[in-house]
Amino acid sequence: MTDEAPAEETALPDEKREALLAHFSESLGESLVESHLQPHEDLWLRVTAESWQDSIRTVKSAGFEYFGFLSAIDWDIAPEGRYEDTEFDSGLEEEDDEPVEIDNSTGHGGGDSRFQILAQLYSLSRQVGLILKTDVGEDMTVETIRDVFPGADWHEREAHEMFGISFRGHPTLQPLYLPTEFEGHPLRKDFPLLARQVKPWPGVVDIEEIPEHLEAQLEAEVMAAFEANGGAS
Amino acid sequence: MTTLLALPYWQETGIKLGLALVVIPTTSLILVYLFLFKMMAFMQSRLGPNDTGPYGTLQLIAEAIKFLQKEDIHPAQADRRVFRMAPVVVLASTFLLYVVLPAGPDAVVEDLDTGVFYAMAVSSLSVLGILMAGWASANKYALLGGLRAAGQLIAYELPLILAVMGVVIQAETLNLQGIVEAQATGEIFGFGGIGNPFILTQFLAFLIFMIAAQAELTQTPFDMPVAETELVGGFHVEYTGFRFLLFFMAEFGTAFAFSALASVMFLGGWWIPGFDVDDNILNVLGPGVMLAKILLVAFFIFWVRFTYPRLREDQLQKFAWKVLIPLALANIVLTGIFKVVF
Amino acid sequence: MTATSDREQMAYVSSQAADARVNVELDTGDMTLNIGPQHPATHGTLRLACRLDGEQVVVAEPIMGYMHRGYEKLCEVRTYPQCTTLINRIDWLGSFANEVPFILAAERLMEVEAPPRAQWIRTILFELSRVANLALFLGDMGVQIGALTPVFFAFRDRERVLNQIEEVTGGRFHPNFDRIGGLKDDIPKGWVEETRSVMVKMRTFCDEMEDLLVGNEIFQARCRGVGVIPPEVALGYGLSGANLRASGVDWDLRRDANPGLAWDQVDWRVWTHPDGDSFARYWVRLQETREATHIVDQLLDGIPSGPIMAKVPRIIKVPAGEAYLSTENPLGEMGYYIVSKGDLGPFRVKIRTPSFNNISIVPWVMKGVYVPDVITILGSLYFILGDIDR
Amino acid sequence: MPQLPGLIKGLGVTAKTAGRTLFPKRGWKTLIPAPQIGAVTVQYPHEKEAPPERARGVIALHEENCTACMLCSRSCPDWCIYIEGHKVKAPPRREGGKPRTVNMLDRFDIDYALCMYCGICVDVCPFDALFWTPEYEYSEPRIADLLHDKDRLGEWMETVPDFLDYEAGSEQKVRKVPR
Repeated sequence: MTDEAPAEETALPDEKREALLAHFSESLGESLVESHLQPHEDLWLRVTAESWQDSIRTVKSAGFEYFGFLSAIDWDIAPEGRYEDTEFDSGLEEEDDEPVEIDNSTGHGGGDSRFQILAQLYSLSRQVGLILKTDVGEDMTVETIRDVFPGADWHEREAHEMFGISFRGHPTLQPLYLPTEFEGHPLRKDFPLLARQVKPWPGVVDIEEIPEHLEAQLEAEVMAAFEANGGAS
Repeated sequence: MTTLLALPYWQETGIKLGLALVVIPTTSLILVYLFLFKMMAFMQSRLGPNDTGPYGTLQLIAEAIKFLQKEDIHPAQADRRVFRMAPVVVLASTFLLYVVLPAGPDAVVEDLDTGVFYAMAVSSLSVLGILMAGWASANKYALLGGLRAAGQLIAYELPLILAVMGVVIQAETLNLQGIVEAQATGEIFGFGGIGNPFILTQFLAFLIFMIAAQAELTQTPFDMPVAETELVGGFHVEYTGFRFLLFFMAEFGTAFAFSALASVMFLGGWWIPGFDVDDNILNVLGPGVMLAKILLVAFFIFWVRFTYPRLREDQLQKFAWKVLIPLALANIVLTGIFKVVF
Repeated sequence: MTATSDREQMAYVSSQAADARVNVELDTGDMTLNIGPQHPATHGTLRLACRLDGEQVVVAEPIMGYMHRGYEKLCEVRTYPQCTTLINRIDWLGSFANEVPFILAAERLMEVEAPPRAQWIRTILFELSRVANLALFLGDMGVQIGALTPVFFAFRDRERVLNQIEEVTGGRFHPNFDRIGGLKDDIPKGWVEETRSVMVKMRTFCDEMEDLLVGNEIFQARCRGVGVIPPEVALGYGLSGANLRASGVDWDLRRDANPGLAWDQVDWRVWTHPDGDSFARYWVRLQETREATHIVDQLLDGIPSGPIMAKVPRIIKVPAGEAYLSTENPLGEMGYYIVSKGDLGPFRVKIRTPSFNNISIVPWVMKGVYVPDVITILGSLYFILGDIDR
Repeated sequence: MPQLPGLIKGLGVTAKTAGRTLFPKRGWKTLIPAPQIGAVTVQYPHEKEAPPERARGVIALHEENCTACMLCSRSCPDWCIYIEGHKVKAPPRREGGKPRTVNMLDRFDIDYALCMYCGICVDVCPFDALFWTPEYEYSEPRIADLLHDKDRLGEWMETVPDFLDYEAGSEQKVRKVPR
């Protein structure tokens, strides 16, 4: 099963999603910037920020009327890394002294801005999911899709407090989770995670080496004891 | 009626008072232990309290001591005087109920001629206390609970009284001893061996009485005034310590009293088939018989309590006004017709 | 009063202060009732700020965040195997089911597939956690509307299922048993037989619930027609799981988007109910619990033999890419959107939890209901705080 | 309006459960009430529940096997394992060999106040030095006492149960607990 089945599956063209992609490149027209199709898995569409609400409407009218979620991604590289030893980060076994390459890729469907909004929708009749993305420009504002999918209300509030993205037309963008006096946007990559900063990583400790000037002496002591015991340790 | 012991008035009163102070806490203790602790636990595959005393019998005493140790807290916004008075009013209504409950031909605190009327009247006093508690607590949950209680208790007072009317018509007396006597001397189609417990002729009235009593006692399915999962305790949400204990005692004391009323009016009271109605031995055996009957009735009350979900306030009112009261009225009419015919 | 902000917040505070004086000056306007954060009906720390007109709700606004643990941020600083420890604690009643979509999404990015035996055992444990989770709901719904006994039955019988889960995974609540590429361990000897007998008991439990609650006229009077959610509204709010199916939408990810688990190997059906009210939600969950026991029974018969772990490197690095994968968890659709940059840990994880969407419908559905119905609806929507707040 | 059947069925269920709890025995013994047997609850201080062998109660350390490789400490999601060690010279394995350099464990602490009982440390240990035991009675009034050092962790080794056999069809090998 592990050997043949996947090969067969990938060989099959994903007609359902390809037809969808063709349909949307037509109906979305110029709003569609880029798309990505992972056969038998998912379909990504990236639309322009200006047409965000209209694109969602178009997609909804094409049968995608089940709202999954709405969220955002910060594509920045976290300045603190993963708060751990860099040696461990790059793997324990490997010995590569090359500087860590900074990966500026922005995922499926690409993207030009630091922040991206994404929404996931289902079409129940086709049994297909779809992920729509859009770049968030410098003004950090996109249109709300609350009027199209009422369920997006809370998701937008969450994205607002976590990333600082504003949604034009959303009446109550008050925090959903965080206390009133909270400052900053926790899911941004430059927001420090205090829990990992107040304490050193226990894994960074190394085993204490034998001091060089004692090495020969200790070695001799051990060998003497070994021989005294008749070779049985 | 002859008195059992010829004592001066003050001595008799003293004995009765002392008896009442012992009996009422004991009765609620018995009910709580048997039903709330043990029966409920068994119905839920548990053991219930079993560490304090043999089989956990002393658990309630431990709880009472715990309640007495607690700090007496008033909410800051509370109307203090009313807040303090409320549990006493509720408990007073329970105490007053016990006055007329007969346990033998002479074993009764006060044998009032209008015993049934009196019992119904004082039992509705408790709503006043509950309303006071709900209002004075300055808590929205308590207020809602108190208002619910007021609406509910008044609505169910009617079917309760109307159900009792059937019994009164049949027994031709308002005196509770008289009702027992009427059942003892009654006959079923000429057979007088077991007397005529009114549950047979007044079964409908018995059902209505039990349902209304369930509502009067604010037991599930009619426990909206306390409703733990909605109002987190309703009118007594702000009470702690011994004030809460008073509410608690009143709740179960009243349950005991209503079970006693039901057994007096429908199950033949303290009378044992084969004895004369004023046989002196019944003063000794009567309380035992009464207790057995009370526990049987209480068993049903609590069985229902542990099984059913609760109704909604509007459904409860609808049920009272549209179902119970017409039924009770029909029962009175029927009883009247039969009384005239036979 | 820490969860909301700004001017509305202040208006809210002052209105509350006015309400507190209710017995000082008689005010006949609306009253604000805070249900929670400490309240028996909120399963933790959800808070509902209800404006009441008498006992009727004018507006109900859920306020949460009392349990926000920031798992999306925490996952970013952890490796993939470490993430499952956190993910266990999202929906703590059906923990194993939480791990599965995350692991499957990571496997999809790595293009690894677990061997069939692992997939079967995963499915069995998945359905067992569904039974354990929904059993508690079936009893708890009774408590919400005043019946004391059902919840004790639920705890009693759920314990048996949890014991079975613990016997395999070692954890009653937080199994942490799923690994990328398979499972941590195989099932111990004799477990299959025991599980079968537990499933029989769970079916008895379902029958008991049917007699105690579903057939009970008081229960029906309390639940029928209360909190009706029409299908199009349910879809717009992204409701999932039994809440969606109770509105008559025939959608189950186990059948419609099976990510490779063994559900397509057994014979079962998706239960729907046309009414969309609280009773329908209860009824659908009851049927689903029973169906899950049948699924487990069938799966136990046909566990394939073989390894339980595919070949994966010891240090797991997930290739760059994005994947969204969701499964039909006890509460509804739980999905993980994983963005990987080829690191040891995920770059970003978006956790799509069912309860978050399910509860977002509360302001809509609670307009004009009575206070007791608030509790019924909350109970029947069935949320878990960890699942809302994450 | 309530009708009888559903309500009465419900009463039947609770009554049946009460009967089963109170009279769990069969045959003529049915008449002897034995709620201790019928109830499903475990009366904790008097009787103890036996968790399954795989239960994750507390972690035991087999110190001889530990090489202070730091793997567990580094893979802990909570950063709650603290290891310190130093290198020492050990005699050669066989005659004529050279002395080896081995790691000596100085400190091995697990802070159970932080531990999330995920079991990753036990999983990653390549030398069979960490084991789960189902023991659960080690609560402390002081939170600092929940930090178990290597002696305390070593004491748990006695309680480690043997690994269970696998169900038919498994290809896993049953591991052995070093004693």
